[in-house]
Amino acid sequence: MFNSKYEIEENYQVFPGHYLMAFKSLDIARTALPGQFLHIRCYQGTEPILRRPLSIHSINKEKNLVYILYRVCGRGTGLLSGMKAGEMLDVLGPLGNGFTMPKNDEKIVLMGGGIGAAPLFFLLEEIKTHFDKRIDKVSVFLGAANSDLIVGKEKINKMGFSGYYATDDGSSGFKGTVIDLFETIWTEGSPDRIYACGPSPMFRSLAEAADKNARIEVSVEEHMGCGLGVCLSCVCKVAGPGTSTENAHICVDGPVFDLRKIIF
Amino acid sequence: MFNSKYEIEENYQVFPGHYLMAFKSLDIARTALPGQFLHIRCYQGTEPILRRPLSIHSINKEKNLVYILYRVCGRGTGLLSGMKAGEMLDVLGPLGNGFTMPKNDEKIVLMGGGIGAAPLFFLLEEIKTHFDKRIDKVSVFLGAANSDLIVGKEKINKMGFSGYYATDDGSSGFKGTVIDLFETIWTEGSPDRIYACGPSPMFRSLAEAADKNARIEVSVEEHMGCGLGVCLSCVCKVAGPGTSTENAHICVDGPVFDLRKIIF
Amino acid sequence: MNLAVNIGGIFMKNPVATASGTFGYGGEYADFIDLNKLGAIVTKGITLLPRGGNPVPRIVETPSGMLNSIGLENPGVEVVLEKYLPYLRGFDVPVIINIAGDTIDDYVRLAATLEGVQGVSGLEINISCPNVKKGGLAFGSDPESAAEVISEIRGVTALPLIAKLSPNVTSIARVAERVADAGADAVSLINTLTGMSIDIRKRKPVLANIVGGLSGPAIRPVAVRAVWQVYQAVSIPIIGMGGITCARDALEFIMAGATGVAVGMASFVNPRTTIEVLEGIEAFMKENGIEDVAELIGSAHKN
Amino acid sequence: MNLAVNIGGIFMKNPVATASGTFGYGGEYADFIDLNKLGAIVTKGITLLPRGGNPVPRIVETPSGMLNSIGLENPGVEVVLEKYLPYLRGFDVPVIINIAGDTIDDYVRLAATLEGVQGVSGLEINISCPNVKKGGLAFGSDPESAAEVISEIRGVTALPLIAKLSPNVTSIARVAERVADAGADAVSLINTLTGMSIDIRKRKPVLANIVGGLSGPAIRPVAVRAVWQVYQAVSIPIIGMGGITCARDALEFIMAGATGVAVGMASFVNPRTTIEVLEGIEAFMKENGIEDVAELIGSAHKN
Ligand SMILES: Cc1cc2nc3c(=O)[nH]c(=O)nc-3n(C[C@H](O)[C@H](O)[C@H](O)COP(=O)(O)OP(=O)(O)OC[C@H]3O[C@@H](n4cnc5c(N)ncnc54)[C@H](O)[C@@H]3O)c2cc1C
Ligand SMILES: Cc1cc2nc3c(=O)[nH]c(=O)nc-3n(C[C@H](O)[C@H](O)[C@H](O)COP(=O)(O)OP(=O)(O)OC[C@H]3O[C@@H](n4cnc5c(N)ncnc54)[C@H](O)[C@@H]3O)c2cc1C
Ligand SMILES: Cc1cc2nc3c(=O)[nH]c(=O)nc-3n(C[C@H](O)[C@H](O)[C@H](O)COP(=O)(O)O)c2cc1C
Ligand SMILES: Cc1cc2nc3c(=O)[nH]c(=O)nc-3n(C[C@H](O)[C@H](O)[C@H](O)COP(=O)(O)O)c2cc1C
Ligand code: FES
Ligand code: FES
Repeated sequence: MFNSKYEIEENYQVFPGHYLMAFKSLDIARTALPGQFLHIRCYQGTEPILRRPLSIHSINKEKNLVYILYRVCGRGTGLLSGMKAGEMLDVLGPLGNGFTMPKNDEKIVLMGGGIGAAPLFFLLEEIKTHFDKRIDKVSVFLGAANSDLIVGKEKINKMGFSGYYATDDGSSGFKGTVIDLFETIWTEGSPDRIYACGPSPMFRSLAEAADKNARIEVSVEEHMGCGLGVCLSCVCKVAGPGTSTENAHICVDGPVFDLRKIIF
Repeated sequence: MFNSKYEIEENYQVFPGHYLMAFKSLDIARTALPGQFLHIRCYQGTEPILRRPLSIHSINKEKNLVYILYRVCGRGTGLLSGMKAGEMLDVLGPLGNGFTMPKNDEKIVLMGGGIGAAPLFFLLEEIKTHFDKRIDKVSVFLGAANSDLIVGKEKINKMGFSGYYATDDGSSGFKGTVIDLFETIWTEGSPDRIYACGPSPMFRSLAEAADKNARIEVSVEEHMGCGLGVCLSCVCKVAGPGTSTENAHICVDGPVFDLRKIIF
Repeated sequence: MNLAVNIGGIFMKNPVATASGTFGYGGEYADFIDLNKLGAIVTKGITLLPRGGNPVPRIVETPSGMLNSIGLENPGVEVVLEKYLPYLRGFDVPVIINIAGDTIDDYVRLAATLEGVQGVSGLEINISCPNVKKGGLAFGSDPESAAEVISEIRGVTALPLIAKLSPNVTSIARVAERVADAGADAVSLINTLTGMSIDIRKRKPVLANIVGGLSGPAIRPVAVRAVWQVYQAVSIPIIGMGGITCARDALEFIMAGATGVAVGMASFVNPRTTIEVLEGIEAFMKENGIEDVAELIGSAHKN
Repeated sequence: MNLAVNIGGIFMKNPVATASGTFGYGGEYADFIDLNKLGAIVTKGITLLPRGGNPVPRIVETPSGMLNSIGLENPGVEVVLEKYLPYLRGFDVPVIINIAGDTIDDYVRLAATLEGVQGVSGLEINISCPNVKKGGLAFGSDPESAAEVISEIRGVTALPLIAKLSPNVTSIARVAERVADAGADAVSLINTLTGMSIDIRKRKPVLANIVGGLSGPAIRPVAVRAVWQVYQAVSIPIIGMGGITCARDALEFIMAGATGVAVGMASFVNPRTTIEVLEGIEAFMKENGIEDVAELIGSAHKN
């Protein structure tokens, strides 16, 4: 876990309202795992004061570049989008627990809703590195409001994964949610493992749609203070021993959880 | 009086810790008078929240450029110094009452301490425009901590005024305060009119050093909220009718005052 | 679309007022906005006799806010009536005079002087100024003495009375209840929080008056909470203020229970804040299909 | 150069402590700073039995600050003693346990449990938490009940007692006086200001708990003022906190009268804040030729 300032390499709009930023960090590039996140200070003054949690989108290990892909939706991400190459970025991370890696023979589905898809690419990179022979067992389902907002279609193709796309308005691919698309395409059997990132309603539908035997790992969001398990702001209820429930803290126990354990 | 956003034309460090910024404003270039000031928003968020009062340093009437010369000493001026050409600057102004212009035959002294000299240049420009024939009657005395920090020496020469310089450390010109220098140089008679800008201890020495008959106009500083006479924060005591004293509000009744009327 | 509201008998064409002490006597902002568009103008606090206020420095900036210790500088009621009120009468906007005193008698005499004066639509009773030695906050920090001030003023005037409450108390709801009982037609809240700032180089307080009143976005969460609590405690209308900089902020107050809102120090930063708040509220109502601003008042209590 | 201070019997090698609830149980920040350099570690507030705390959302950012409504989530005193205290005993830093309860009896039993436990240097009595229905602020908002809690605890323990005071009162100085009379060895202030924030799109409070506690730079002027007033009212030492982000901020508190300072939410933003505050105080003392930090405590009262 590091807290340091790293030089921004590039930062530009990839599609309307969404930016891709790369910064140079040997620390993070060498140690981060897919699904982990960074806690980023968007301004050196006191307003806005809190750091912003953003997933690691991708890592270029040769160049020690760490990528984040973010949607501008408030003051923090607004300030972030104004930062230029050469400026220094104050990053705390990598934080939390990432995805567990698939076992050799598993049929795998990755599922992303909107900007939620951001962290899946780092996972795809790792899967490609370690399971290059079996990437035909991997399917990627992405959904977005419209075709402009689908994240990384080309990259998925280039990496050799099969991608399936849904849009709310039907402007590209399937018209409907990514879960609808999944149910339409995946008619036989069940994937062994599903990785999903997106808004929580998506997780609820997924819990219903998916086969009971599939292991489902989801990345959960909640407002965060410290990112270190200190402030206790980022609680999510999970199943405890027996029938009990307990508090998990998303920043340290997550953000990735076994969907079946989360109590909505 | 205007409140608008104007495009920054340039903004660069002129000497250590001091910046010169120009922005394009027909409104202000056409209406401002020497000694007036601008109330500038250095940040669009809420921290820092207040505007910063800064004098008009110079105006290029052909190009409608307004110049400010400022010392970086806190958060507001720090943010200002980071602004780039092409960005928009939120300016309220021109505000306050400026200097009264000299009469035709008067012997004139302009006196500036440190960054306090900033507004004197706009005054020199106006004097040059309207009294070009008599600029030999004008003497400019500037003081600063060291030779690096003397404002606009070259400009004074180029405009054809006689300049005299003092530094606290003697690194250039006279060693001592600008008032000491003035007393050393100006041994015979009295100037008819003195314009002075600088810290208030300088005004006190000046009140003692100068001849009783000289009219002395000084530009006074105080922390400001509104700049419009509303918040009543920028009070300075002045002589009222008879022996009474009353509150003047620097932002609307000043910043330029007759030194003899100020009650310290 | 209806934006008009009634603040204890003061008819406002929209909920947006100015906060006392941050809008002078109105004319100062006429270069930037059309005063006729305002819901109400609340003047700087005035006293019976002229006051010079506190020594400088009187303000200091703080994180997302500022402290002020003006100390009620004002030319006194006579000058205000002669010099400023005639100008304000030229506009079609209710004028609310903010009054302060050292003693209950001061308040009563001021209220009596203002009773029946043409162009005065209501009085805002400042029992919450942290910057004067006597009166002010001393009255506002105890529910009983607050009620006493209001009921004495009630005795001499039929003008709508708005009690301006301080957040520097254990229970602002309790103070609100007591002033409502005592005859206040409305309450306005919050006045500033008592605060201070120290110049570490000089090792002394920045403000000559040592303490001052904290205003600005920094205090908004405290102000919204105060409105929320007072809305649950009393049924008279509330004017909400404290850190409003835009329509979003104002809507927080309205949803918490404010019938009117007042823009304070934000006018110093952006002289058009009042009008932009108003336009933003209208835009919000349009977007959300809201016909009457009354539907929004206190709506956060229902969800 | 002497930085050591004595907070009511707790010997601190420097004035810089952590604020309860913003530093966990210490270990969380050990990756970033050397815990041995701290003046004291104050733990998250603990209760007799484990508590789950409030529903989410539990925090929301506000201008230059944040609201929290954690609601004293903690694993209970037993787990803290077994799981976290042994780790903290490994450092040469006084550990102050922050305790809270619903009833006076809860406080007394907690204090009795902690009495004589190795590695516990003192207790901070949280009578100022705005986020729990019972106890907490209910005790702290009345000088008499605050005093009662302290005197009952005093009866069962010889540990240094620090009463943590709330700013949500009419007179914090009065509460300080009464807890000092009741046997508190020191006071810490301020806890958070009660505030709230409304989501205008959903038209409901952002926090599930409706209200929360405001912390951060936004409240610093209120906190410095509270320290100033309490310093004039009592002679026991004060730990000052509220919006400290750097040495300059900490020095404001010290000059206002605080013997110790605590860094709260700033640690979330910059995990090294405590150490940077300490280093900055040292640098300030060196620059100004100050031999003992005691020379600075309350120095703004003298100028
Ligand atoms: C583990 C994790 C990973 C994330 N990864 C990404 C990512 O890769 N790309 C991306 O675009 N977004 C991601 N998000 C969401 C992102 O954190 C928010 O969009 C961002 O914090 C909004 O900040 P803002 O200043 O622009 O908005 P504002 O509305 O101004 O933020 C105000 C406050 O609310 C918090 N907040 C607002 N929305 C969210 C949210 N959805 N989740 C958590 N806190 C929020 C902010 O952090 C801040 O404290 C992630 C969130 C979490 C918890
Ligand atoms: C009429 C007038 C004209 C001025 N002209 C110039 C100029 O031409 N060039 C220049 O460099 N400076 C000028 N100053 C001073 C300038 O306003 C301050 O240096 C500036 O406000 C400091 O802001 P900051 O954010 O950098 O400092 P901070 O210390 O962060 O400011 C904190 C607060 O204190 C106020 N403040 C701090 N110093 C001063 C000061 N000396 N006067 C008034 N308010 C202050 C700020 O405005 C702000 O509200 C002028 C001041 C006045 C009143
Ligand atoms: C400079 C200044 C002067 C003020 N003068 C008065 C006053 O005379 N009477 C009064 O009742 N409130 C006065 N106030 C308080 C405001 O009316 C308002 O209650 C407070 O500033 C909170 O609103 P804001 O955060 O939007 O500024 C003053 C506030 C400021 C900043
Ligand atoms: C997330 C959070 C949790 C807190 N928990 C506690 C607590 O358990 N007990 C307590 O006495 N104070 C608690 N506090 C209050 C802090 O200790 C401190 O008094 C307050 O935050 C002001 O300091 P700051 O502005 O530096 O954060 C908490 C504050 C925050 C932000
Ligand atoms: S963000 Fe602080 S505990 Fe998770
Ligand atoms: S700055 Fe507000 S009255 Fe002068």
